[in-house]
Amino acid sequence: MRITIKTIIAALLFLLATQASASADLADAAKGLLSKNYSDKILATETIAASGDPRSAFLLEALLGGNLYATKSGNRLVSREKVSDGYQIKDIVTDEDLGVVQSGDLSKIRINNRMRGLIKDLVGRLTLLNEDPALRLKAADSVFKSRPKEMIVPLSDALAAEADSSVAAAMRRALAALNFVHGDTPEAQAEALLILEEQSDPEVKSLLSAEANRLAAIVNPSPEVQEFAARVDRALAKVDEKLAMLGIIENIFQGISLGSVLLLAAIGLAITFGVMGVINMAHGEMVMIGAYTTYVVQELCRNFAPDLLVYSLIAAIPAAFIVAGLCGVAIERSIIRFLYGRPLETLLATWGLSLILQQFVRTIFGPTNKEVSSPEWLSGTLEITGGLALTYNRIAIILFAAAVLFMLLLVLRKTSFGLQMRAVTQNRRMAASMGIRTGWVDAMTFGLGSGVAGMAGVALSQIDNVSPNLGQAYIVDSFMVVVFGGVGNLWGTLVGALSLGVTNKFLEPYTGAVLAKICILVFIILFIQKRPRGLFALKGRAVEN
Amino acid sequence: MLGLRKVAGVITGAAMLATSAFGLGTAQAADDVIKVGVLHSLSGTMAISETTLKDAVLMMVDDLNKNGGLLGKKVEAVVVDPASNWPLFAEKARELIEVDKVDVVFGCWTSVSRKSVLPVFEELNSMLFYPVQYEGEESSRNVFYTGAAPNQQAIPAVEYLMSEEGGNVKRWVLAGTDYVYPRTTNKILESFLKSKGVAEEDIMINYTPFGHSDWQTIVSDIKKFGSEGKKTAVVSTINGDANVPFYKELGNQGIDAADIPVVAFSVGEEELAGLDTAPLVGHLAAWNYFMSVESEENDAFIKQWKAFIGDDKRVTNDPMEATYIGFKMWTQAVEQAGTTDVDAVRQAMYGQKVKNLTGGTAVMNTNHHLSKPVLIGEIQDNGQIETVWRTEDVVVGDAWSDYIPESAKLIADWTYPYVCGGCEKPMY
Amino acid sequence: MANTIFKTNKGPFVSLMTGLPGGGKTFLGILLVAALLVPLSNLLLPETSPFHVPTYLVSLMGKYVCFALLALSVDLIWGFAGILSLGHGAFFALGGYAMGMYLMRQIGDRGVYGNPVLPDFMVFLNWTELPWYWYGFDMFPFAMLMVLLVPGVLAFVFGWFAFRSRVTGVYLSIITQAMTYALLLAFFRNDMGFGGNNGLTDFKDLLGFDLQVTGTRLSLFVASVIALGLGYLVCCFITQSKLGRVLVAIRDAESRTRFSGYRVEYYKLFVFVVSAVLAGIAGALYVPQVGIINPSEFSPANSIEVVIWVAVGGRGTLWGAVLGAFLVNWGKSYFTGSFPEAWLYMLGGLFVFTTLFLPKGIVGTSATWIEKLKNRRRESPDIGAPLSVKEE
Amino acid sequence: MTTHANESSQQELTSILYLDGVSVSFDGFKALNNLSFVVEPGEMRAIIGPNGAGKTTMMDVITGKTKPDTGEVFFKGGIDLTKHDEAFIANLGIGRKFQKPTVFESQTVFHNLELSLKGEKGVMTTLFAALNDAEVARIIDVLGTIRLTEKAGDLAGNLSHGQKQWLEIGMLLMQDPDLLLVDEPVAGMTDAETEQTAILLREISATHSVVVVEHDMEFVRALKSKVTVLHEGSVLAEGSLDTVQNNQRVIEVYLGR
Repeated sequence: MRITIKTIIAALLFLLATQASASADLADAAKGLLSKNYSDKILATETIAASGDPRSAFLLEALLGGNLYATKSGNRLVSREKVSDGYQIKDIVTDEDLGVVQSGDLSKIRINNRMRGLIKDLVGRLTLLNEDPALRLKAADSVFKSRPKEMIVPLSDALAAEADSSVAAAMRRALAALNFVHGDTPEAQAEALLILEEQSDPEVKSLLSAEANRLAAIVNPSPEVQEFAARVDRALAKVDEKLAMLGIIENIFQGISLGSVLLLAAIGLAITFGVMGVINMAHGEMVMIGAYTTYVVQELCRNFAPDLLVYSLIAAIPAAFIVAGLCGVAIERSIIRFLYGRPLETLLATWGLSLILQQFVRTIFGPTNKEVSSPEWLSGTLEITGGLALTYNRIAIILFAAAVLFMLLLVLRKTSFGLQMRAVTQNRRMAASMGIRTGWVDAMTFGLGSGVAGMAGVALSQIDNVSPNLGQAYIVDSFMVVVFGGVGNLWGTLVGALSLGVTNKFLEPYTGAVLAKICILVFIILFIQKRPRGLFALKGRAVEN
Repeated sequence: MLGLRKVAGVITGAAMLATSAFGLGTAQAADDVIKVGVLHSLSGTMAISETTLKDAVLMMVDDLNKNGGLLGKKVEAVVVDPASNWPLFAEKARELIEVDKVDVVFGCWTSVSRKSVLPVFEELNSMLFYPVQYEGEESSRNVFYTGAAPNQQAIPAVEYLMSEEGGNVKRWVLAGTDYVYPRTTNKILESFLKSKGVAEEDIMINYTPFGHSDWQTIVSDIKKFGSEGKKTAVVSTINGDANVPFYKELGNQGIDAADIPVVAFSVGEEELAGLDTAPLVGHLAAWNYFMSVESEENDAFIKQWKAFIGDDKRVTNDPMEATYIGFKMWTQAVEQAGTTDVDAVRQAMYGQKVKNLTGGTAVMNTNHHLSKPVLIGEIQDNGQIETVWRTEDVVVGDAWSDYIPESAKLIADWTYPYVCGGCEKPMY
Repeated sequence: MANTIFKTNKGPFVSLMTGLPGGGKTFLGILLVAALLVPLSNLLLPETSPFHVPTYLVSLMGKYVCFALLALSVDLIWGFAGILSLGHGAFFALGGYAMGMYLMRQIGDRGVYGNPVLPDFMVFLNWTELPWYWYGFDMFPFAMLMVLLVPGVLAFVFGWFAFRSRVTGVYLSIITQAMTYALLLAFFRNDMGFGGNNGLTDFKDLLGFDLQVTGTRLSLFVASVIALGLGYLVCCFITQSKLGRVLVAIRDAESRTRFSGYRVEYYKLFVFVVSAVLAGIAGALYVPQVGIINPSEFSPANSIEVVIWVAVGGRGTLWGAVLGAFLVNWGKSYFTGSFPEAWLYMLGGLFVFTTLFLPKGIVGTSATWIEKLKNRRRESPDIGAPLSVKEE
Repeated sequence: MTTHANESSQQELTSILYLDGVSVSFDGFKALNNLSFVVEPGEMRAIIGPNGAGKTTMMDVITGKTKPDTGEVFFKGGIDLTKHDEAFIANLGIGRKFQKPTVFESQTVFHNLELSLKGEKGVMTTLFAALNDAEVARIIDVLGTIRLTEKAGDLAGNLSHGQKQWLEIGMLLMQDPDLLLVDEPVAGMTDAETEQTAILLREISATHSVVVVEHDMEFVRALKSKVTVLHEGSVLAEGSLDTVQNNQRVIEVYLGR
């Protein structure tokens, strides 16, 4: 293995240095990919990379991206593109157009992890000078991770030519790592160290600590070595400090993100339970209905408007609101309205209802999980620095939760419906005598709470199972958040959700996930002793009645 | 004394009601019917996995009846719903055996449900086919285990990852749900890894509760653990519902299979059907069956399943194959024994052979575990798992692991001279 | 007229001797007959007889009886003192675990690994010695003491804090739920030393009697029925005493009761602890009959279900709670067997129906009807009627 | 200053109830603002004041339901009520009738009175409690006083509004308190009932100290007692009803807004 990689690298260097095309028969080498045996395929991959043919990078990209097929008839290697009546295929080596075939006529060339890693590495090195800065960045990172000594020269050249500052930074880091590991002179190493100690990356940390360990193990070190070891230790401490800092930031982010999930799950309950006093055990099922609505919207898009699939999630938000909201209105009109003033009976009725709804969804959609895919714009991470990467979908959930809360506050504070709603909850009889249709307001309020729960379902479909049990997983937590924050207070729900989320995430590294949750529950129990009506409780006589 | 007469009246009424309501009147076992009990949760947390197996049994019963039944009799499936409630499993098992007088039961998924029904089957000397991969450390006279034992899943998977082919993994994260199957598997793996020279600090063990949904911290810990220079892999024994959020988080945090591969023992096609697998391509699973394996038997099975369920998108998975093999073996054993009598069928089960859906032949051993091939596959973007490695031959399922000192000395063999599920020397 | 009223308050013992609340005697009679007839019918009648009670049904009934005792304990606090506990399953489960630990120790060296002291799951997790909290559970009297003490002490500590801080209504319900949820998570942990998710299982015998033998089952059934009867009497004793009236007073007008000079928190605490102990006893009897105790008994859903049994039967009517427990569980057994795909609709529908059309539960609502009929016949009110339930 | 201090200690010793500079606020709203007044033993005192004057909050403070932010409340000379809870204060001998008649609706009139009996109220005592003849006699006596003998066996919930008010007063009497706090006893009563209630309270005041909070001026007049006017949490005026009604500031507060 060692030897073959070295051979390729030698070949690559040759390729990079001369930019000339070698003469090895690429098509011949590629035939090896048709084998069922992964060892054969790896050999073929290496040969392809070593061929020096300009098309080799293209071929490897196709292989990595899963767009390399063998025709069943002639065993030719082709790439394909979907067209209206099948797949347009092109010979991968000659780029010759081979017409349109059906998917059954092609079999995919499969690769395994080992090949994937190998190809990435090879492609990475081939793309150090690519036009696309994103690819260059990937290439620099790839070199940084594998650190082959032979890449020092090409990397320096690439760095010299690099215009993009972020790519240049990545290249500088990779070069520093290379120099640090393979540096011939102490001066080169020391210089590399200066760059490395500014990084905040666990890889750099492991690199430095490995070196520190190596130096510490030297028997009778010379003064120079001692001094160098001290410098490495200092650099390590510096990186460590930065990593610790980033760790805290990451923790806070994760806490806020967990808090946002809790907030989304609880906010509908803050209305149906907090404002209306219905102990709504079917709240979780409203969330579930929202998630299934997302699934249905996505399936409809997939089948009727595949181009719009990326936007299906956005379309699902109002859809989920409406579907869950209508369910809520129906529930309120048929059951809840007979139970006002009897909060504990609403608990029983809604519990029964939640059983029915779960089974209903199970009957319609089946008991298994449903796939709700994440659009491209929600996947991946936002890399702040080396050691800190925030995932887009979590960021989106935080923003979404904030938006939902804001809209809800707006509806409650600024619309006439919000005014009527508050009037009805504060003094039903008075509101009725002033001409407010209290029945209508009740139905709408419950519908609003359920609809908001439905919107939460859209967000949860991105991070959790879409299954009939989805709601059950969140109901207890939701109640904890609402009660902890103070019943009937949206700000309380916000503060409650965020503080529980952040506390949980700070406990988790020390206690593990389970104990952290237990601690949170015990904390809530104790907290309620201190403030029997939650964080943001109203004080005074009015509360008692 | 008005009271007493009233009481007597109420009691008589209640007794009549109970008798009729519990269906005791219908308990006379019709001689022309063979009854098969199906004990899988159709509601509650486990319904998501178990309902499929109920349908699989129904499909095979249906198929058997179409082909003339068994011993010339019609086969009837008796389905009950133990509702993911463990004591209810025991109650329903008793009901199936005592009231419905079933001849055999196919059922259970979780270890705790099996533990719950075990005394019932032993007391009433009935027969249970258990189709799910499990922790081992058990061999009951009344249970046939058609899922994988740890040595048929975990060890080959780790060996594969340690090999050149699998990526030369040096560091290991053992992540699991906190219950007995992951605990056992990880215990076995830990001792196996140490025997292969893996250092203590290169093994990270992490347990999470059932249905854990916030994986941010753990996934970023794994990411950090994996970025410390050595090639790292995650061995996941995360169970059920918790997998979807786990994989979603993996995908979102950009953990690439080429950097840190995750090999799972509880994730099959069914679980993947609830996921967008594009970001997961290359992560691994170890099973005895993959839907993607091309063989005549498998193609027929898939076709039959899709037709039965009426959904072209439904997938098949390993516990379904285990159910299939168990059911086939049982029908063969009944035919061989010429009766559904539990003791006779049990004797006929030993050495019973059924063709695997993935090729080769499964054999029932005298320790009530199967010999089956082990397959390791990589997740594809279409939700399928493509085989990348398989054992040359079948692997014999071990009831007692060799890597746990207390159990290494135990032997399960239900034939003469041992006749026991766990003893150090022969009974006779 | 007035004179009859003045004679009713001769202390709880006299009340209990002279009159049980509506239907109480009939109820105790049914229990007595069941405790006698079921074993006799099981042992003496041939299997073909329509009146033969199969062993299967005996265990099932035994289980229901334990649930009934649990329902009774919830009714005592909810129906009479207005404390809605959504975490009573926790006390039931703790009682069950105490019994389970005794049964585990009884296995001795008959476990799969043959360790005479450690239960199998500990051997398997590499534990070398018994944790301290398992000491003593090999002794039956000690284990029985723990069955009473563990739930009782937990209820005392929890109630001491909650009632003194005047946590009431929904807030109390939610923190009881938090309590049982926290315990659920804790018992799931294998590191806790209670067998994790699998819990305690594979029991062999109780006081030397094989648990799988019909005789033991019948004895357990009879023991459960007796426990239910005694539990009922204890509840009657409490509710018929002046203390019972104080509890109802607390339920209906807590402030008024305080201003009448009653330390409401102590009363609540007393009845909460009694109720928790009853629940613990129910759990202890339940475990040997079903053969397993596992953390899922702690799940909040289970506790909510108990409340539903009480509501269906009739809150505030003691034997109504028992009836509710029987009906709902019988329904569950029957429907899960006969309509496995549709039983959740039926169960859910039953709950919705009960709350909408039988707000006082089956017993409460029928009592109201009977009352109305009586009133139509003679125009005088009757003070023996069940207490009407007022909402908080 | 010294005279004031002497005066206070004097009042502390002889008065049945003495509020000294009591203030309570809820979320910034001052319900009571440096409120001080004295009730002498055997006195009947009427307290009037517009809505929000702090009448009910004052009762809450005396009975231990609300803890004051500042100030002290003394009972029978030296007992500081702010340090005790409702039940303790009730057993000390302060009875309270709520604004809205609050009785135990699902129990009979007889049981309502029985529950209010003066005596040991520990949990165990209550559990084993039985009525003796003297106690029954006492209940019958009070039933007569509150004119509910015929209704003894009825559920309290089935009583008319006025009867509930009486029952609640009867429950106070059962406690045999030294001081009765009565909050709007005639709200919602017919004229005849109001008149009867006034007579009832006057009867009671013969043997107990009574503080009545009331809006109904006719009723206050019928009580023939000293009147304290509260406004915005402190005492505005004090004296006979006629004096108070002619007080310029009182007229402003009641009419001038």
